[in-house]
Amino acid sequence: MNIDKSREILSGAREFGSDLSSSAEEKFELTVIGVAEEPEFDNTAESVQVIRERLAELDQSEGKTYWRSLEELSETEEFQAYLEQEFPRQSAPLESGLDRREFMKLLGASLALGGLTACVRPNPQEKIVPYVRAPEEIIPGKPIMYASAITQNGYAQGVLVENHNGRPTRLEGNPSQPGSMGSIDAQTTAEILRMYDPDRSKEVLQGGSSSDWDSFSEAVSSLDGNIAILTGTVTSPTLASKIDAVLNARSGAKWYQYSPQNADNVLAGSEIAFGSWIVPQYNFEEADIVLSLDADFVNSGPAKLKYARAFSDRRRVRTGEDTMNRLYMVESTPTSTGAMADHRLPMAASAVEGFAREVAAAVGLGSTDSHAALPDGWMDALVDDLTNHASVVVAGDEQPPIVHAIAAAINEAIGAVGRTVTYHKPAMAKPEIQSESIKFLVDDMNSGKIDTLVMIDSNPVYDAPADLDFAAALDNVATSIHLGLYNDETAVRSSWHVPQANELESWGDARAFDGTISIIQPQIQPIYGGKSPLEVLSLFLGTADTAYDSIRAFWQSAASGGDFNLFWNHVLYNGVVDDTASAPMRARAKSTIFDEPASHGADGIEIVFRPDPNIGSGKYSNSSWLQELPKPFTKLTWDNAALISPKLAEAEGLKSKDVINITVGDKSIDAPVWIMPGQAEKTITLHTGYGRTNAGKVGNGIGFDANVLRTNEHAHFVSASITKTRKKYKLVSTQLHGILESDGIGDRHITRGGTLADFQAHPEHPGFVHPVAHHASDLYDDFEYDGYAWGMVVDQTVCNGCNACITACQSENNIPVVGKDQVAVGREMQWLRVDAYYGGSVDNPEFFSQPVACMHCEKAPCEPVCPFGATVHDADGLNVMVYNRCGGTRYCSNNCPYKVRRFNFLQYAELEENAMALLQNPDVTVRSRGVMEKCTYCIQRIQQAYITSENEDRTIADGDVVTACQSACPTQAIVFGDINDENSEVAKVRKSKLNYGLFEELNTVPRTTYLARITNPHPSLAVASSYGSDSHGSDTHGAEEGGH
Amino acid sequence: MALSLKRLRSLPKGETDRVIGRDARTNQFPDAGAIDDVVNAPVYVHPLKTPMWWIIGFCISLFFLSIYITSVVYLIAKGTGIWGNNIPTAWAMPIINFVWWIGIGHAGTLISAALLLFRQDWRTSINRFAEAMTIFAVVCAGLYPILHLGRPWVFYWLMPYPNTYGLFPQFRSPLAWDVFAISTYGSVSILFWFIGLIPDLATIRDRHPYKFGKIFYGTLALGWRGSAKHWQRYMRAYLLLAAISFPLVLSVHSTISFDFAVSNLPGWNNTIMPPYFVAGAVFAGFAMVLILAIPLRKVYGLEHLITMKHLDNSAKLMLATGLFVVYGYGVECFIAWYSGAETERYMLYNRVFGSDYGWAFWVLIFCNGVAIQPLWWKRVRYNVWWLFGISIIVSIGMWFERYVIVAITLTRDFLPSSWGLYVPTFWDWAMFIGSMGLFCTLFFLFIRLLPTIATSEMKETNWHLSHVGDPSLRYKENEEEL
Amino acid sequence: MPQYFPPNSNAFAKWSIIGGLIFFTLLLTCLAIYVRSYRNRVNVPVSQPIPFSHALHAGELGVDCRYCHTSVEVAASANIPPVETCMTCHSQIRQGSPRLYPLYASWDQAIPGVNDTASLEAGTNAPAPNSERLEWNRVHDLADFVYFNHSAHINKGVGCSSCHGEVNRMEGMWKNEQMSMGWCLECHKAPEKHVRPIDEVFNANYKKPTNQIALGKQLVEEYHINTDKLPQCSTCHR
Amino acid sequence: MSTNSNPVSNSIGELYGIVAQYGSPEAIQAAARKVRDHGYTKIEAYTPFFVPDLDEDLGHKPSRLGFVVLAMGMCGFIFGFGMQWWANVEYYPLNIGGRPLNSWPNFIVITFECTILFSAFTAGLFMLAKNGLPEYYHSIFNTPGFENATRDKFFLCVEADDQNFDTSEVMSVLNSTNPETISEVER
Repeated sequence: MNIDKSREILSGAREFGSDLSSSAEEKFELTVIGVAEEPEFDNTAESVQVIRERLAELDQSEGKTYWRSLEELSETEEFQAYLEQEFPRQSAPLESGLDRREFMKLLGASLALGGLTACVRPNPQEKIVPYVRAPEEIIPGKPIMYASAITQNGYAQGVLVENHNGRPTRLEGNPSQPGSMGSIDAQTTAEILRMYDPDRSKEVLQGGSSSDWDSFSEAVSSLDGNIAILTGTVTSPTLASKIDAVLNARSGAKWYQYSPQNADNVLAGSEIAFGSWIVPQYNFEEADIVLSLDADFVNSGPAKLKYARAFSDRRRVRTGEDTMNRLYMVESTPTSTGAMADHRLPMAASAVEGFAREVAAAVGLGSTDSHAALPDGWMDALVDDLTNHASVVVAGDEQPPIVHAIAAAINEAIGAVGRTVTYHKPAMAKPEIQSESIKFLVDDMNSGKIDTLVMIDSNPVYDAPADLDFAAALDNVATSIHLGLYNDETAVRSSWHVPQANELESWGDARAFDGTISIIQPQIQPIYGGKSPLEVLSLFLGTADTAYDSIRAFWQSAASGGDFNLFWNHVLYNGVVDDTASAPMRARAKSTIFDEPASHGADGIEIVFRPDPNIGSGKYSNSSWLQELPKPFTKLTWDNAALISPKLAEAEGLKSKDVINITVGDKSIDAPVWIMPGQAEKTITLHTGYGRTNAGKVGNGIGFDANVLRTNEHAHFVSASITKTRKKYKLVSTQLHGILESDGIGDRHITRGGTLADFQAHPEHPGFVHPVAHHASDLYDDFEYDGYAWGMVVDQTVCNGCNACITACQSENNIPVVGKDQVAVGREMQWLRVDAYYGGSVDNPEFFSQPVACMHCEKAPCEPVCPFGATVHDADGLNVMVYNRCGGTRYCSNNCPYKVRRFNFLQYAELEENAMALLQNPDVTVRSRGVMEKCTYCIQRIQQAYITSENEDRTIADGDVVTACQSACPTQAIVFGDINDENSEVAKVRKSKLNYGLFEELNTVPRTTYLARITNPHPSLAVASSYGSDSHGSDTHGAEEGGH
Repeated sequence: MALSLKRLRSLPKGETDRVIGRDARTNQFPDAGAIDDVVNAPVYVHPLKTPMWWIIGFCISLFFLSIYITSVVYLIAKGTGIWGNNIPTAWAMPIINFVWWIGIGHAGTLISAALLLFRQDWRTSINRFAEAMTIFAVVCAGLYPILHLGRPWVFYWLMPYPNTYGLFPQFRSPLAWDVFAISTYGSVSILFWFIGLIPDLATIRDRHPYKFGKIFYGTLALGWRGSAKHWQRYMRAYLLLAAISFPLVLSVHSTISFDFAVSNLPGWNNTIMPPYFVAGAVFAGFAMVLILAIPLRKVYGLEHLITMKHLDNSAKLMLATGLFVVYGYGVECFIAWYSGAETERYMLYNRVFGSDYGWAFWVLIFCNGVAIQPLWWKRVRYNVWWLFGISIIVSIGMWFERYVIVAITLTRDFLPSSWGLYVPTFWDWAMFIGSMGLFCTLFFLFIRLLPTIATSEMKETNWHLSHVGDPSLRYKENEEEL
Repeated sequence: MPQYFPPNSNAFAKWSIIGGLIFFTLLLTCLAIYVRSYRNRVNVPVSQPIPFSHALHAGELGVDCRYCHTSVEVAASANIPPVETCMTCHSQIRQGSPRLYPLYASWDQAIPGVNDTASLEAGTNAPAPNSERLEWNRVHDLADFVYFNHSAHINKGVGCSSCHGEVNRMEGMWKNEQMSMGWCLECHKAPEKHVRPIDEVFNANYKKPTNQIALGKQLVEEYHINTDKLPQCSTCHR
Repeated sequence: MSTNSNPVSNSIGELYGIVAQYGSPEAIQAAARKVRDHGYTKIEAYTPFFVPDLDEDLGHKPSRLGFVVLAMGMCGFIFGFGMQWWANVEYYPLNIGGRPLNSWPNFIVITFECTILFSAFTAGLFMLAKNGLPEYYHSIFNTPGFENATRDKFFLCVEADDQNFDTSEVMSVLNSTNPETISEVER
């Protein structure tokens, strides 16, 4: 049966005056889509057919309204025009006229205004449809978690999929998978949205006109001539073997790989250093000192979650005894890693090589004539650290091969190899320099050597280097076949397009960065009829194997003996194949590294290309969650911008939102600028992934396409020239003020921090934590919380502002997306935000990332002012928001010092029964317009744990309740639990002397507290950087604190 | 016999006096009936003979009223998002207008209640339409908090009644206080007004030239026959109502000010708020009284009932309360500095010199502080054009005061990361203009259908005057009492 | 001066005032009653595709609630049984009864003489297997924002009949209680008035003992019912 | 002014009373005193506006409205505070922002407003009730020229059901008060 909350969710907030009495059936049928799909996949093809029809119907029936709502998200012409206006907000928000639903809403509302609503609107009759045969593992209303994996640029990130009656709703990290460690990044979380995205291509296209799978397989079987296969980075053993099979079967077939985010430099670097293709893995848990050469290792690359965790584990300071590692960072543009650095130096990307050579020289390798402008004593301190501690040097993927080679040499010289860095065989099925591979491919295409090109899960027309002009080359290919989730730039230029099955819909396997293999198991039948790469390739072998057949076949042969089913179930259960991680290799760096001619950084203006921190290099362009996610530090949404340094802005007379023209060679683009504190002086950062033309309704036409300037040999940075234009462009940022030194901010002690030395000097009363002596005095007796008392602590030292928590929260709590125009007027809905503050000089500031959600104040200012009593405290001390009681006076938001409350100014939540509705978490109410909402500490999880414990007649154990943000956090900066339980992690952390409450002087007694940010500068460089503390005598305050 | 309005207006002033037999020197009417004739003349006019100026004015009001209705419908269809409100500026123009309207209301009750208690006989000429103004202003104001709700259709949850949820309103909230304060204020004002009307309605009943008029007004008059016993109870009740309304009117705007004073926001959390708001309300109220009285006495030829003396007194009150308001600004600044709290100080800095909204502060300083200074001079107080102009400026100024207090304070409070901007939208303005339409519509109906001056009280006063002698003496006393 | 109104106008006025007041109060009362009971479908039987009788199954035959509503002890919802469950008996008993056609129509197997092709040709208006889904009409439909959990009640001594009434006597099925928030709170504020021994939970005939309050208090202790949390908003709303 | 010594007594129906009309408050006050001195108790005056002390001249007792209003005001006070206290402390105690259940300072405003509401409506409605309003038909309206009672004339009525009522007596007494007119008014 399916009295599944989801149907009620689908039915939207009926009580909230919107008319949804219609189509109870459809609601139910949708749930059946969820229900009929069991992960076991014994479904008859017929039932799958039903699903397709249903979705097709839905698409026609509900499509219109759905697009309308998307129209509001995407930048349509009217929206562009609307942006040009001087005061956009002077005009009413973009909305179409009243449609039926709204009219009914209006009707209902006006009747309700007459106080009659209860009498005139009858309850709609809901249907209950039982299973014919109930699958025994499904207990209605109880989710099942399945282990699987999602690949990012080919590398697996282990996930656990929350599955409600066969309807996947959320992704979480898989603790037993090294690429995840139980954490998950924003992109992988958003994969679930990508799966349900109604923009995905739904049918096979031949030359743009609709066709079907059968005629496609026909066409394939009749193909002859040279076949070329283009894929992204492939780590999947099964796919690789399948491709090999095709290569063997078809003479003259070739396999090319290209992914805009690749390991070319690492491989080429190892070529120089070791003469062979091997890749380094870093053991940050061992490293006391880390030197990063423009490497954003905590927030980019396949190992980011592992590295972020390991690196942060060495920075958790609770007491004066604790120690921490030290990070030296030279980087061209601020990154999450740079934000954590103890010593950070903005430096042009091209200058890093020179710097690396200097360091090498300092540790006795080669010699250099270059002298980067460093602060006094910087190099000495660095070398002192590198040589006297367990250290490691990390080179960034965007840095040229030679830098990687030099880093390898230094690591060897300082004895890091084997301790803090090990070398391994690449996890890629076929390691190669992809920039060459794509070049060969284009040459072959142009020279007519290729008759059939199969492009799997790649979009070269958009992301291949501009100078290769892939689009033109594609015309020289007789038959081009594109397999992809979207009908994208490449698809529309191909003679065949086949909709691809999402990784949540199909079988597969993939390796993590360290080689560990995960099996990808589907959660639901392909809802838009997608096909997996394995199925498509099978056609070329003349078989009609399903992906499931191929995978099982491969593993049956691969699995070493034993009972295969046992092995198989074990693997599916764990999500990883044991002992598949690659073993360390012995490698000696060549002495010839430093014979390479040194290249010197040009001192003109330099462009740095980086994948967008949220939407990557285009994979997630159509993800409204990630588009609306404020980018780290800039807090920009729905756009990319040219990040420039304050100095450059002054020199060129530029202000944020001015549009500049950037010229590289004969190519040039217009881009709005955003002034970025800490940006290297003459470096301009351009993020790729924008300026899409065929991404989908959400992603089309947002931002500018930086790929235009990107050539094959200068894929990562290139010198350029800029000219200021008269134009202005409306960039939307969710945070307008963040410079701690500016007017009226300095003495608010919002974010607090100091050096490890400061802390160790006053381990009991660190002055920077409690700059203002705060005497709580109260007229009334306080409430006692003798049961559970939920609380949260956020460790600002290890929070790197990666945003994983925000998307996790969005996914867990059904948080709607509002679109650029609404964000522009300050109506973003994310319950959790990561505030960014800059301390010190704007040219090289100290970065603070402060996640802020509802503080669940014990003396919440929001509660006494609500006339409806819609926000109250419960017995656990939670600040509860009762949506259905809320009338929307918004007084609570006014009175909240933290401004963490979010209001549904319009009908943001999707109430139509389209595919997106399947995404909703059935355990969380969908909020309608006119209702205030906010972080609830994931109360649905607390209640679930509470009921379970009560049914088992026990108490909730520490760790039973994990909030969405906490589970996602790669660095475990968020600790949550029962603060009344002496032994709980959170209670222990709260005892730390670094613990402080935001605006605690207002006597709000917040349940969410922060650990002051601790940095660990080298003693000789320690310019005491302590924020929050008063200019003088912070210790005396500490003493005062001790006094009472 | 009723004089037709046309005839009255056609006559030169001295002549009017002669016709209605008013003694220009003592300012008395030997013939009490003449007061009826003058005041009630417009009411006696046959519907089909309604003067053109009224019809035109009424239609214009209706037009703006339709704008109001349109914006309300659109609001309910779309949601509060059609306004410029956002986070952090969750309250903005609707609340500003609400406070503005409710403030305007206060002069009416104050005139009718307080001045009655202080035995200010001159009030009798203006209290009737001042009370009407109060009621209509309260209507305009009262609608705002309801429409301002995210879900207006659940406003009735704010009433304490036994419901299926087993819930009561949350009585700690100033907004819950507002519900009680405003509903009490509205209903008591209407009651007070109606009680005052009864004898005059009886007068109209007895003199109305047409049958339907006699029935209509007769019904409203409840069969009043002016018996001495009735008069005795009536006057006692009237006095009690006045005595009750006086603290009420003070409490209402104090309660409104609690919406801000009780919160914890820098710039809102001030103890000065209640007195400062009440003074502001009376200030704005008397401005509105003048805005209405000056044209009214002209078109209805009531110069000899609403004399320059009345305008003069109103102007003096306006000046006094205006100065109090300015003092309020001073105290706010002082407290902000004296508190020593970064947030408080920055709030003030942002209000006064803020790059985004600093100008608004100076606008209000000019309107409420500078523009009223000419009122020190008698010549200005005795010049209707000056008074009218200054009153308009003051009304604008008081609107800006609320704009600064509500919207601008919210744009920058505690947490810099959440600081924002606020820009009103088309619909914000439409609803504001529209609410004025509502007010005017009601007021036009009032001056057409009901006596704009309390005639029975007027007669009584007049009779008193004839005993006390030269009225100008009494006015002298008044001034001292003021 | 003539009278404007006839002598009886006084009485008319007086009575129209009194009558008006009476009428208004009556109107409100009726409205309240209508909204809270009838529109709320209290005691209004809901029609079903199959005239299933709890009186027969739960009453006469004495089938345990949990035989069909299997998840009631472990999950939030007390599930509606799958067709399979019905077919365990009805593949033999009452086989082919036209009142059970919707059941056979939804069943995924052909049953000779009931819903197989043979019987179709035979002209009996029997439905084909898988021809249509079995759609029950929902009887207890709480608001979407209310998260009621059966297991939490069952395991703490709240009996089925406390909310659903004497189901074993119901021919049809209907809402036995108002199931409004106020109604829920009656028990959530004072559970001792309603809790019963756990082994009586599924006993539809259970009658409260005379010492209910005393017993209740003792059971509340025994079952560790957290009376602090019970009346909290977060208990039912998320 | 003209005094009509022999009034029009063409009254057919039952007599309600004899009504004299005066032109000024002073006149009617004097008349009222005189009539009362003659021992008439059922006398009533009708005036276009409130004439102070006239009620004493007629021997009316002072109104006790004030006490009633005070009493009801207290009821309002108790109701207002009681409601809030009961709802917050007894009926459904909830933890609102850590404030105590009986946070009486927050209850003051509503208590005050309730007090005002109760007393104000008592004052208004109780007055109307005691005056027996609405009363659309009243014999006094039969008085000739009574429409001026709401304009500028003052009427004094000696009612027929006064125990020592005698038409000629009353006539003479009234005549001696120089009324403008005298008329017998029927029921």
